[in-house]
Amino acid sequence: MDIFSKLFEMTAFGIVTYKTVIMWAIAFLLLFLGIKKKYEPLLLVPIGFGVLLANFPGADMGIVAAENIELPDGHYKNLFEIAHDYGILNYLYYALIKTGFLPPIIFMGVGALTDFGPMLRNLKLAFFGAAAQIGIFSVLIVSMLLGFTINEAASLGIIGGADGPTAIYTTIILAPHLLGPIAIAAYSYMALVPVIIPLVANLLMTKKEFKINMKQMDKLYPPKHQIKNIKTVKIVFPIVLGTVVAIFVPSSVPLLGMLLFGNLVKEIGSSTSRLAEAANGPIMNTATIFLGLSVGATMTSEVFLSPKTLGIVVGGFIAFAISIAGGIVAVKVYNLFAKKKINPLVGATGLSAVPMASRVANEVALKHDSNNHILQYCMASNISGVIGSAVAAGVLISLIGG
Amino acid sequence: MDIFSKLFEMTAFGIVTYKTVIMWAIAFLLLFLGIKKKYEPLLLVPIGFGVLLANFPGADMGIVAAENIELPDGHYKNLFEIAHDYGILNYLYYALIKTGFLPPIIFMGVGALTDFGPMLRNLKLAFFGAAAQIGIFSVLIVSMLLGFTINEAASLGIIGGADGPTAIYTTIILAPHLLGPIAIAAYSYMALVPVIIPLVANLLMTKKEFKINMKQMDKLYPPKHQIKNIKTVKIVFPIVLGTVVAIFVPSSVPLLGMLLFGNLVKEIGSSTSRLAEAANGPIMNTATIFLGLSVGATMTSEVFLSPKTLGIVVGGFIAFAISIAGGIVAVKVYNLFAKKKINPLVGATGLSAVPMASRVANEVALKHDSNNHILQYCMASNISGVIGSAVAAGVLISLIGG
Amino acid sequence: MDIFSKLFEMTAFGIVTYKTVIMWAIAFLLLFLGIKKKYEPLLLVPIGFGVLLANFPGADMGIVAAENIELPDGHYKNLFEIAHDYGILNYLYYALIKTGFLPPIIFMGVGALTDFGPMLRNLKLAFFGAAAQIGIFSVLIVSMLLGFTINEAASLGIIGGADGPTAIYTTIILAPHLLGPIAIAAYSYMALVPVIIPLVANLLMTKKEFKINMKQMDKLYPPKHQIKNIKTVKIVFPIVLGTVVAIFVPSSVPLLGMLLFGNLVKEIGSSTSRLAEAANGPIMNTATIFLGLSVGATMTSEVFLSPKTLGIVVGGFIAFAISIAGGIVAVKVYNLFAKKKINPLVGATGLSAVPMASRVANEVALKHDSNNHILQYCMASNISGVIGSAVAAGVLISLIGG
Amino acid sequence: MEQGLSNALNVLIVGMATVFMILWLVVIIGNLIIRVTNKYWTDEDLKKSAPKSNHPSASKGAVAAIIAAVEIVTNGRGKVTKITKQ
Amino acid sequence: MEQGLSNALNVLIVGMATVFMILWLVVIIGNLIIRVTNKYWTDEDLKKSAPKSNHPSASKGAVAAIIAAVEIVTNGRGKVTKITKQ
Amino acid sequence: MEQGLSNALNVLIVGMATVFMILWLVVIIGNLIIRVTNKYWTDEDLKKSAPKSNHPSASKGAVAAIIAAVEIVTNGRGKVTKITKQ
Ligand code: NA
Ligand code: NA
Ligand code: NA
Repeated sequence: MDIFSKLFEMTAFGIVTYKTVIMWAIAFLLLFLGIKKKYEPLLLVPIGFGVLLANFPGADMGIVAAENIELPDGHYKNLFEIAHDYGILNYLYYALIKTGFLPPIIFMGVGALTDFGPMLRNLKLAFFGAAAQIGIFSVLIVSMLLGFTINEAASLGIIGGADGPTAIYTTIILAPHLLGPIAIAAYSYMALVPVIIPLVANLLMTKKEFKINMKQMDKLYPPKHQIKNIKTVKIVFPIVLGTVVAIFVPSSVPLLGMLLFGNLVKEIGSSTSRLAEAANGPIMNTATIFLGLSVGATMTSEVFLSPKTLGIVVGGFIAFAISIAGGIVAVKVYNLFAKKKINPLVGATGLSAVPMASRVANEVALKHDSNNHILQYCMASNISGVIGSAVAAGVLISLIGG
Repeated sequence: MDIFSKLFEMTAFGIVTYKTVIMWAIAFLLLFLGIKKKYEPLLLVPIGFGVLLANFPGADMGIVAAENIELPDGHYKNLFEIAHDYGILNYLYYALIKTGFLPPIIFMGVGALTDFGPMLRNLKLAFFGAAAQIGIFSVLIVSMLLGFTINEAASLGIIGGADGPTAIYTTIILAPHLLGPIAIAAYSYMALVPVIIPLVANLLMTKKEFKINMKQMDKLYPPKHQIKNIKTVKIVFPIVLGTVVAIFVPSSVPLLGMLLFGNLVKEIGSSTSRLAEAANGPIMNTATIFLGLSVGATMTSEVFLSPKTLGIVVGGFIAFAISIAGGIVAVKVYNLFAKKKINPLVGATGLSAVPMASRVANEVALKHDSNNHILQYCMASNISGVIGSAVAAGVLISLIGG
Repeated sequence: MDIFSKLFEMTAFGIVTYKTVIMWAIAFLLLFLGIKKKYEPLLLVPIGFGVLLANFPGADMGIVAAENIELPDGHYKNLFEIAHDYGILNYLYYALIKTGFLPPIIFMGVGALTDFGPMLRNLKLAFFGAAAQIGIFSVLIVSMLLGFTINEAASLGIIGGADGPTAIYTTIILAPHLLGPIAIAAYSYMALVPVIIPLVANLLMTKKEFKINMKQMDKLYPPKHQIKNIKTVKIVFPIVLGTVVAIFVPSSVPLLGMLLFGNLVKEIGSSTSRLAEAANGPIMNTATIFLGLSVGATMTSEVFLSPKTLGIVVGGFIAFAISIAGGIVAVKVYNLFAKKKINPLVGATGLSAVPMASRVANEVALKHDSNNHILQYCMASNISGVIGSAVAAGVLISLIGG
Repeated sequence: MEQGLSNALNVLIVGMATVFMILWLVVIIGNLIIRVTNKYWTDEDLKKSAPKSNHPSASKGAVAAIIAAVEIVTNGRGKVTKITKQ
Repeated sequence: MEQGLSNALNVLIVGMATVFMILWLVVIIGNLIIRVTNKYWTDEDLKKSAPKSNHPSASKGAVAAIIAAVEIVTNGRGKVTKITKQ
Repeated sequence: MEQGLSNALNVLIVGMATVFMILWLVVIIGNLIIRVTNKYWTDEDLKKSAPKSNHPSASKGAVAAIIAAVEIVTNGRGKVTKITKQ
C-alpha cells in the first residue's frame, strides 16, 4: 500500500487538470503546424515542444513569473539560484531571454544571411518599407481601446512588423508576461503570409495594378546611375547606416547594430568569413533552439488561457493586414504622382517576413502576367521592412518603456 | 636572495605533496586509457586533463566545495563572484554543471544522433531494457550496507545504468561531492563493455542459447504487422512518448524531454536539420569539452583519495555486472514460456552503452555462429536501456532527492 | 510642438559631443585598417564595431566601470542585474571577459590549430623564444618612469609579448580600465609585424648574417637524433610540458593549460577530432566575436581620450621593437660561441605573432638569398615565443597582481 | 540503518515497477502509433514519397556509382539528395 | 484612458515620422555611398578584380561544367573558387 | 617611486629568469620525450602505421590525382582518408 502511494505521488496524475490537457492540445497543434504544415518549423517546433515541457505538471519546466526571482531588498536571485530553484529552462530564460540577449544575437545571424544588394539597386523602393509599419501603430491604438495597457498594446502591435526577433525583443522589454502568445502569433502569421498577402492585395488592387511590369518601367525610365563597385558599397553601407540610425533612434541599436555587424562581417568576405559563418551557423542555430524552447516554456496554462491571448491572435492578424494595406496604399498614392509606376505588390512586401513575402508577391504577379518577374523589386522593400520594424520597435521602447 | 625567494614563492614546489603526485598519476592513467586504449576518449581525455589542471597546486583550477559559495544569508555567490574568487573552471562548473544544465544538453545531442528505428521494428525487445536496470537498484542496497548514505548509494547505483549523462545528472542532484569518481567509473566501465558483457554472458548462458538465431525466429514466427510509414512513426513517437513518460515520471523530463526533442528535430528532416546539426555538432561537442574538464576538475586529492572512491570503483563494476545479468535472466525466463525464442545477448544489451554493447553482443553471437547477425535486435533493447536508466534516474531523484 | 520635442528627446542629438565624434573617427579608422588594410581583421573589425556601438550616446552599449557593479556590502551585482541595468554588451563583458574566461577559451582554439612539430624538430631554437620577451619587462620599467602604475606598466609591457589573448588576459587581471587601448595596440602591432621586423632587423643585422643558411648548417652539422615517432611525441609533449610549467608558474595555467589541452585533442587525432574541431571552429569563432565586440565597447570616450592611451601606443611599439631586438641579439651572442651559426632572423621571430612573424622573416631572408628558406626554423622560435609570453604573463600576474 | 534499508528496498520495488511500466508503455505506444499510421497515413505519403525515391533520368547502377563516388570524394560530408535531368 | 489614447496617438505620429525619416535616410545614404564609390573607388578595384574572374586556362564551358559537377557532388558545400593551370 | 622601480627591476630579473628556465625546460623535456619514444615506441607504431599509409589497390599516381581532384572539388573540405578496393 505504502509503495503504491509512493508510486502515485511520484507521478503527475494528481495535478493534471483540464487546463493542462488544453495546453497539450495547443502544443500538439503547434508541432503539427511546424512539422506537417511547415509553418516556420525552425521556431514553431522548439516553441511547441517548449509548451509541452512547460505543461508537464511536476516536471517544473515552466517559466515562473518575474516576481519569483525578486528578492525583498530590491535585488534579484542570481542565475545559479534560479537554476537551482526552478530548473534549466528558467535558467535559459532568465540568462538568455529576459536579459534581451538572444534576439540581437539572432539578428546578428540574420544580418550575416542578408543581402542588401537588391535594396541598394532599387533604393527608392526602400521607402515603402516605412509605410508597411502602419499596422504596428494602428493596432497599438485599437488594442488599447479593447482594454490592453499601453505596454501590452505596443507588444501586440509589433506583431505587425512581421519580424520574429523584433517582436520578441520588444515584448521582453515592454510586456514579458505576453511573450509566449505574441511570439507564436508573430511566427504563425509570418508562416501565413502566402494566405494573407493575396487576401489583402485582392481587396485593394485593381487588375491593371497587378500587371504593372517593373522591368518594363526600368526600360522606359532607366535609373540614373549604376553601381560600379557593389562590394565597397555593401561594406560601407552597414557602417554608415548603423551610425546614422544610432544617432536618431539609439534604442534600436541592440537590434539594428547587431544586424548590421553580422552583415558587415559577411560582406567583408574571406578575411572575416570565420565570423560570418559562426554568426549564421552555430550561434544562430543554438540561439534558435534555446529561444524556441524557453519562449514556449513561458506558456503555462495560467498565462496562456486568458482572454488576452484571444486578443493577441485577433490583434496580430489585424496588424499584419493593416501593414500590408499600408504598403499597398502608399504605392498607389505614389503612382498618382509619378510617371514611372510601381507595382503595389512591392509595397505589400514592405511588411518584412523576408524572403517569403517577396516570393509570394512574385507568384501573385506571375499569376496575372507570366512575364512579370518582380522578385528583386519586392526584396528591396522587403529588406527595408526589417529596418523599418526594428526602428519602430526602438521608438516603442523609447517612448513607452523608457 | 630576495629574488630567489620570490622565484620560489611563485612556483608550486612548497605545496606539492605526495597526494598531488598520486593525483597526477591518476590523471596520466586516465589520459593513457583515453588516448592509447581508446576508452571513451571524448570524455576521458577532457576528464583526465581536468584532473591534471585541478591538481596543479597554486593554479587554483580545482573545483571548490559548495560550502565556499554559500553566503551567510542563505543565498549563494553569483557567477561573476565565483569566477573572480575561484577561476574559470569553477565558473564553468557552477554555471553549467552544478545547475544540472549540461547533461540534458548532451542528451539533446544524443537524441539527435539516435535512431529509434531498430527499437520500433522490434518493439517487444524494448521490454528487456527494463530488466537491465536491476543493477542500479540492487547496488543501491548493497552500498548502503557498506556505509554509503542513501543519496550516495543511489548515485553509485546509477553507474549500472551505463549511461554517462544520466549518471552525471543524478549525481549532481543527489551527491555532487562524488561527481568525479562516479563519472570516471561510469565512462570507464562503458569503455570496458567489450570485456564485461562476454564475461557475464559466459557465466550465465548455455552454448545453445548463444546460437539462438533471431532472423530464423522471425521467419518461423513472422511479426504481425510491418511499419508502412516509418517516417511518420518516428516523428510521432518522441512526442507521444515524451508526454506519457512525463506524466508518470516528471522528474525524468529534463533528461528524457531533451533526448526526445533532439530526436524529434532530427526525424523531422530537412526543415529542422539546422537545429539537429547544431544539437549534435557544436552544442554537444562544446558541452562535452566543458563537462569533461570541469568534472575532472572536481577530483582534487581531498575528494578523490578517500575510501569511498574504492567503493565506487567496486560498486560500479557490480552494478554493471548485475544489470547485464538482469537482462540475460529476463530473456531466459521469457524463453521458458514463449515459442519464439530470443537470444539472451539481446537482454544483455538492455544495459545501454549505445551502440558499443550491441556491437559487442553481435560479435559474441557471430563467434558462436558466423551466420547469426543479431545487431539490429540488440539495438532495440540497447536504445530502450537508455530510456530505462533515465526513468530509473527520475525515480531516484524523485524518491530520494525530493 | 510636443511631438517634435518627443522626437528630439528620443534621438541622441542632445548628447553627441566632439569627443563622441572623435571616437567614431577612431572606430572608422579601426574598421578601415581591418577591412581595407587587412590588419588582423578577425579582431579589429569586431573591436572597431564595438567602439562604434559603445559610442552611440543613448544606446547604452558602452562598458561601464567596475564601480557600477559593486554593491555596498562588498558583493557584486549578478549577471541578470548587469544585463538589466547596462544592456547586452555589459552582460557579455562581465560574464565572459571580466571573468577572464574568453582568453583561455581562445587559447584552447589556438592550441587546436598549433603544430609543435617545427619546434620539436629544432628544439634548440625554442630557447630564443625566451630572449624575445625582454621587451615586456624593459617597457614595464620605462613606462613606470613615465608615470604609469606598476599594474598599468605590466599590462603595457605585455604588448611586447605579441600575443593577443595573453595581452588581454593579463590586462583584465592587472589593469582592466586599459583593456581597450592595450588590445588594440597589441593587435595593431601584430598586424604591423611585416613593417617592424625588417625595420629592427636592418638596424641590428649585418649582410652576412642575413645570408646565414640554416639548411646548409644542418648539413654541415647534422642533428644528433631524428624523431622516429612524431605522433607519440606530439601527444606526450603537451601533457608533460603542461605539468612542468604548472609546477613552476602556476599562474600561467589558465592560458597555457588550455592551449596545451587544445593541442592535445588535436594531436590525438580522429578519436577526439570532434573536440578539436569544436575548439578551433565554433567555440573560437564565437569567442572572437564576443571578445572583439566587448573589448571594443570598453573604449568609451572617457576611457580612451586620455594621455595614457598615447603612452600605450608609443610604449607598445617600443616593447615590440625591444622584443625583436632581444631575439636578434641573443642569436648574435650565441653565434659568437657556436660553430653551427643561426640566422638572427630566427631570434626575431621569438616575438610570437604566429605565423606572420615567420613568414615575414622568411621573406626577408629570401630577399637576401633566394635559396635561403628559413620558415621551418623561424616557426620553432615563433611558437616557443607564445609559450614564453604566456609564462611572462604568469610571472607578472603572480608578482604584481597577487 | 534498518530504516534506511527498508527505504532502499522500497525504492528498488517502486523503481523496477516504474521502469517496467514505462518500457511496457513504450511497447504499447509504439504499436499504437504504428497501427494508426499504417491505417491512416500510408497511402498519401507513399504517393508523395514515391517520385522522390525515383531517379527517372539515370539508371540504378549509375546512381549507385555517383553516390559512392561522392561519398568517397567528400568523405561523407556531401550527399547526393537529388539528381535531375537538365 | 483618454490620456492613454492621446499618448498612443502621439506614439503613432512620432513612430511613423521616425520610420519614414530613417528609411528616407536609407535612400539618401545609399545613393550617397553609391555615388562616392562610383567616383573614387571604381578603377582600382576593377583592375584588381578583373584577373580573379578570369579562368585563363580553361574554356568557359568546361568551367561551367566543373562548377555544376562540384555543386552536385558536394551538395552545395564545396565551391570552386579558383582553377589554376599546373 | 624608487621602491616601485626596484620592484620592477626585480620583476624583470625574476621574469626573464623564469622565461629562460621554462624554455630551457621545453628543450630538455622535448629531447627527453623524443629519445624515450625513439627507444620504446618506434617499432610497434611503425608496423601499425605502415599499412595505413599504403594504398595497396591503387598506383601512387592515381592516388595523387584523386587527392588533388578531391581537394579542388571540395575546396579543401573533403579529404581522402582511405581508398579501398571493393
Ligand atoms: Na517589418
Ligand atoms: Na541503461
Ligand atoms: Na611572445
